[in-house]
Amino acid sequence: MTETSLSPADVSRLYRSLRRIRRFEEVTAEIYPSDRIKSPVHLAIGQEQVSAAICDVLGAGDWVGGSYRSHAMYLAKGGSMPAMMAEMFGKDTGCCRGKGGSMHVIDAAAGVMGSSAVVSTQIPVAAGYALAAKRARAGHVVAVFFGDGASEEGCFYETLNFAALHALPLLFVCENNGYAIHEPIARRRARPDEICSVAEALGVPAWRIDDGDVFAIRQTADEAVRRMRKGGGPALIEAKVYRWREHVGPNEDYDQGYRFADEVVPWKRTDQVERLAAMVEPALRTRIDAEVEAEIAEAVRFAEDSPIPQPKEVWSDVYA
Amino acid sequence: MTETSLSPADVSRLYRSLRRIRRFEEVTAEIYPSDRIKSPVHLAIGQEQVSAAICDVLGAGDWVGGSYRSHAMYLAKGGSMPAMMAEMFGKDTGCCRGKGGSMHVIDAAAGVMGSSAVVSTQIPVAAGYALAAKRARAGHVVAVFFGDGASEEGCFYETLNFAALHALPLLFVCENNGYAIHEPIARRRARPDEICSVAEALGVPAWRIDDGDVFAIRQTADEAVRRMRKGGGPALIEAKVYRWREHVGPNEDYDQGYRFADEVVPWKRTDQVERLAAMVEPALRTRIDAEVEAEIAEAVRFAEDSPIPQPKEVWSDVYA
Amino acid sequence: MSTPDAVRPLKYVDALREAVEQEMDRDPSVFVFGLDVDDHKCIQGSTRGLLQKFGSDRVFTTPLSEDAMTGVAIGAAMAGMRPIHVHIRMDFMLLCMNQLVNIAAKASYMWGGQVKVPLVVRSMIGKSWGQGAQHSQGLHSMFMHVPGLKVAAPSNAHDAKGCMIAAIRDDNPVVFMEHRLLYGTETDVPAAPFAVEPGKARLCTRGDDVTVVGISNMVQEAIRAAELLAEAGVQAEVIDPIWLKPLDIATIVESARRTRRLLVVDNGWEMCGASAEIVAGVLEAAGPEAGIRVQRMGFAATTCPTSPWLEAEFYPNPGTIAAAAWKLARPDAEPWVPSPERTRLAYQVQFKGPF
Amino acid sequence: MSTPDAVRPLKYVDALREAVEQEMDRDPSVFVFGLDVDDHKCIQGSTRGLLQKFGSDRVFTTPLSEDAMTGVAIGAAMAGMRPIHVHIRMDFMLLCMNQLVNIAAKASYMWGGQVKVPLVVRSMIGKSWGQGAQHSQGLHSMFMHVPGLKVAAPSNAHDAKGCMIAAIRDDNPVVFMEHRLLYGTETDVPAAPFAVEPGKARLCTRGDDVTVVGISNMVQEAIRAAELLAEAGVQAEVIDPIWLKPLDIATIVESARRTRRLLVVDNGWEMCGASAEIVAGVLEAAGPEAGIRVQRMGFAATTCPTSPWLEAEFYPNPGTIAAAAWKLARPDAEPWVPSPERTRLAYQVQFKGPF
Ligand SMILES: Cc1ncc(C[n+]2csc(CCOP(=O)(O)OP(=O)(O)O)c2C)c(N)n1
Ligand SMILES: Cc1ncc(C[n+]2csc(CCOP(=O)(O)OP(=O)(O)O)c2C)c(N)n1
Ligand SMILES: [Mg+2]
Ligand SMILES: [Mg+2]
Repeated sequence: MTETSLSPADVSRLYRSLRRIRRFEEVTAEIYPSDRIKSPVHLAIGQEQVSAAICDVLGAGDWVGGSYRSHAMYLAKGGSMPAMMAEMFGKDTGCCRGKGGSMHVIDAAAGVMGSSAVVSTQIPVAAGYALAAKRARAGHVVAVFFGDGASEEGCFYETLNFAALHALPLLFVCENNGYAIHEPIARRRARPDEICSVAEALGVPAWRIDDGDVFAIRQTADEAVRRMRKGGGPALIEAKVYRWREHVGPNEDYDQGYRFADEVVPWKRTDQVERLAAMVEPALRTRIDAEVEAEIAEAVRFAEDSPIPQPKEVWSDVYA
Repeated sequence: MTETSLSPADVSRLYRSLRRIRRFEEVTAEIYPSDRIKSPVHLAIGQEQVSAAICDVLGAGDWVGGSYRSHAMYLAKGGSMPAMMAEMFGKDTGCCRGKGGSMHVIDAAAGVMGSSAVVSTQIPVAAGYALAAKRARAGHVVAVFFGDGASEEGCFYETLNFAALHALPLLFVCENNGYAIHEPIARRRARPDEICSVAEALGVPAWRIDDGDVFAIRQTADEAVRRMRKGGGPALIEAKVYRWREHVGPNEDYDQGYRFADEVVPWKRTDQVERLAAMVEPALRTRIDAEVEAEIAEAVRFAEDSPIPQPKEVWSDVYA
Repeated sequence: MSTPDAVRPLKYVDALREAVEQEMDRDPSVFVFGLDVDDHKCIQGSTRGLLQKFGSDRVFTTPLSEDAMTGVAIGAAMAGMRPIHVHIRMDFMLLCMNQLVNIAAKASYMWGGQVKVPLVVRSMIGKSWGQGAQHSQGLHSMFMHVPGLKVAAPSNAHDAKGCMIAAIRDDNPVVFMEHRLLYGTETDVPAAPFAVEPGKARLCTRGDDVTVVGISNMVQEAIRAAELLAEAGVQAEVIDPIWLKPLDIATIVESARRTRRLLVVDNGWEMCGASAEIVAGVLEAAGPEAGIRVQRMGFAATTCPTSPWLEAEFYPNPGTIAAAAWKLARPDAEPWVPSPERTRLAYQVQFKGPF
Repeated sequence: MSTPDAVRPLKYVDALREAVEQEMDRDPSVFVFGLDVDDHKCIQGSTRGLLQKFGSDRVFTTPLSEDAMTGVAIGAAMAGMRPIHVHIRMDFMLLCMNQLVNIAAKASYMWGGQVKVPLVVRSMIGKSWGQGAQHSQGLHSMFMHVPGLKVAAPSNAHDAKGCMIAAIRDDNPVVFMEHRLLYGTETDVPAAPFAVEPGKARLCTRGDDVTVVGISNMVQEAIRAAELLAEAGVQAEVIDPIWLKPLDIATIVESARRTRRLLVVDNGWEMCGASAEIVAGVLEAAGPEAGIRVQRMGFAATTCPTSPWLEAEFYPNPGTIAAAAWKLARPDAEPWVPSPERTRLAYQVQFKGPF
């Protein structure tokens, strides 16, 4: 883990972001067995730092896109928490009005372009946003989040080449948690450690952060995004992380035999939520924690109290 | 150009292969304006050495696959010349019985797995043959030929990874002529010179031969294939070449503005057909040339004399 | 020990598994691959035990590369193997349309009969608990459209086993469509290997008032609808085509000629769907003199929503099927709708997500 | 200088080009990309001059990466641009089915109306001179099947321009299907921009004996068939749906009710095809009391062969269309087949490959 030169305000902002995501997902997992959320949930608990760090260097006018595992990205980029909770409850007030569920979150006003459940499909779509951003010449950038598994799909490579060719302001963010569902990367990739080399060979400068350090990720992203805003073209960040819960659903799954609990130990020891918590002045931390809890409780209340969609709404928005 | 340690017999065999392909395509181009060949022809004139060299190190039980531009591969691997000519004439005796034309040549008995006109589609299909070859444990290998353009399709990368992961006996052969139709590689690829690096990053050892030297290509293939037969896994050869004629059709097209005649000059100067002709003992050369002409004339005669398919044949072979 | 002709109740998922195991036993060229076929969840149990029994050369996962993996399957098939390529959702087959349509379907033909492609592509359709837009599509009509492909859509455990064995033995590419909600359903299934070949539709119920064709799990919902209709005095003849391509249209024509009413209930969209094909095929064959009134039902002409309240509007169900069949059979009577509690299917009550 | 309401004969290819040029003039967010749109052949001329006029930011080629490029088009569209993505063959769209069906078609719906995808996907169908298996497919029914997409299939220069302008202005993904053999055909086309919106089929000829629906270039072949039929005393009403999705079925129903015979001639396969949809849609709406006899024609249920002698069996042509229409209209008369020389189409005589 690196030292950080960030100001206390920066650190506490990052801490709030991490804590919000962690607690939102923990609460989601608690609610889950009640069956009020009839949606497959893919939790990012343990790997929140990637979204928190990357989105910390993005602003209004920048966009993010991702996969079915996008609660973290959505919240970090400023997506509405009540709207996402209501979406998971299938309510009319949900961010997709009950048509997307947990896997398809969007908040266009906040620059969340929408997440997609077919692995890696948002990678080229994000490149399309980046093309539009480049043409608009306002210095905006796009970040697209995807897993190690997504890096095996053809369109990932195709998009790297295109983004490099057109010097698009696109940050590829590979959240490498070492598994695609239950399959370890070594069963899927001949050179598991060479995702960055592939990107470089296709013309996209790439950096890997191995230890999940939120400051290192943020620092790397900050430099890449600054360069990008000036027309420097795409970059890729591969952040090694670890998924603490099962692939889909609210539980742990170390008893399932495909991985063992000792794998998570080093990651829990360096949990970035705890790490940053310890860096924040205690009174402030207490206040942030309380605010986060209140916000989540309010989001849950909003979701519960919201009306269900009218039957006729099945017919709306098929066409724009 | 390298010196060769090949025996005179080897050289004359390679010469015959080169000459056969060159003359077959020249004759095809001559026939073309007569409209007896109602099929788009993609000639390999100028780039025959890749097929000739690679197939020279392959044998019975090995397979090759390729694109719409596959006359060279087909002939070099021992595909029946009359059957291919008859196919271009749309006759019932054609290698596809008139259902494939020039773009879909096949000769299963000779190990030509069939060529496909959708760019890069045969790359993973060849990997399937290689998987079968690996399971059969008889030391057979598969070579798949494709262009620089094909290396931009997602399934190329996907196949590299899979072939490396399973150590498949698959030789990727990229015939890099610098153009996809009329688009130069620099308009399509951010790092035009890094096709080999991409392969390496995905786990496939790769070699580039820049000067079209048939011996260098053969030597590289020979080593790769020997290793492969012993379970050494896939390899990639990128051979730079130049297409002398237009993308599709029988003519030259240096007057079209997308490229200029001086580009071809160095390639014509090092024409491998001429080069090897000069290395073959004159009497033998005369004999080879005469045999080649006779074989081609016979193939044309066969094609012309063959019956046209019966109308009912439109219904055959939809299902096996 | 079961005797060769023993029959026992078996779940759909186990019938699939058993078929594959028996064929792998019989023929060493059969192998199974695809994302996650070898993990502990075993494609919801449908590949359970295969890795242990046959080893990782014949049962293995892949990178996330559906397009190339389909090409690999095709090549291996052309080279003499008999691959079973598995997709946990049919939606992901959209990534391999090029290989399936441009190569697999055409290989035998465009290469003049020199090769064949004995390939099975297994795919599962998801439903409910938030499967939504990209995890619930029944895309069979796209494959039915293409000459050179075959399509199986078994609706019960017996046919799941029999169709799977027929598909594996078939020398052509077969798109094999399963439905997640059928996995837990049981029927009697012979223990010995047997094939349910293409070309023969099944009459599930007999009736003279209306012909109802169901596709995939809609067969089960149509049978439930027929029960409700019977209580209301309408006798519905439910037909399960089992194989969608080749399609046994003759059996449907025969039934529809008799009932003079045809309702086709698909697990997919109507436009250019299997329901359009069946309606068109029947009326083309029977002509106007047969006087057949027709109706199609299928997914709402929308994307699939995730909210359960919206999803309820998206799918046909025994209630809406029964109501539509009633209207066809009794055009002049008052409309009739069975009570909502009666229309719930057993498997819908049992099932709980996520999956 | 042409006045705004000037009409002049224009080729289909030039009508396409003009529509795009006018829309690019009007709206700076429109751009054109795809393999080879900017080379000297300009997609057979249909993008000629655009690069010179609008520059390489708005007219550019791509790597051979149809899947990702479709994603790029979708993203750019969601971000507010109006891309026109060009494929020189419809067959290559099989590489982008995932993006088109799983994202483009569903974006507006699954993301709750927060985004829209104003995208045009141009694609050309090839025919003859050895195009064969992988360069000749009309895959429109696959796209018609999917809610959220629109499909245009203009059969003449006028509609090519009008549909293209409507498609570019549409806020939804439009699959735009062109036919290579139509490129050289001329009709009168207004010089000013105008839109041929979805939802209104065209009556090409009037007749009371039989309704013939043609799709894409089959409209032209059906019109030729109607001429031959007229000489034999049968009056055919040829209908061009122009837009296939949304489809104006009402106009076809109206005509078929009157003629009581419906022949649908598609430039694609029949099974689950546009012809199945039109037949099913008409008979569902009209009911058995309308007494309509129906027939579908389309590609032979095979892969497309390359040999001209086989290809002649693969496609409907004015002769086979006329013979089928005759049989529908005169079921009790002797079969009639126009003489082969009379059935050749003007464009088939002119055309010479390769292309
Ligand atoms: C194209 C496609 N293939 C398969 C799946 C099924 N699937 C869902 S998640 C997943 C694993 C993805 O792994 P990774 O990209 O590493 O993301 P992670 O879940 O680890 O965050 C798979 C195979 C899918 N959704 N889409
Ligand atoms: C998937 C696909 N996209 C586009 C085309 C149209 N096309 C035919 S050949 C070609 C260029 C291929 O270039 P390359 O791979 O370098 O092969 P070369 O022709 O130079 O031998 C293109 C784009 C196609 N046939 N298939
Ligand atoms: Mg992962
Ligand atoms: Mg090339």
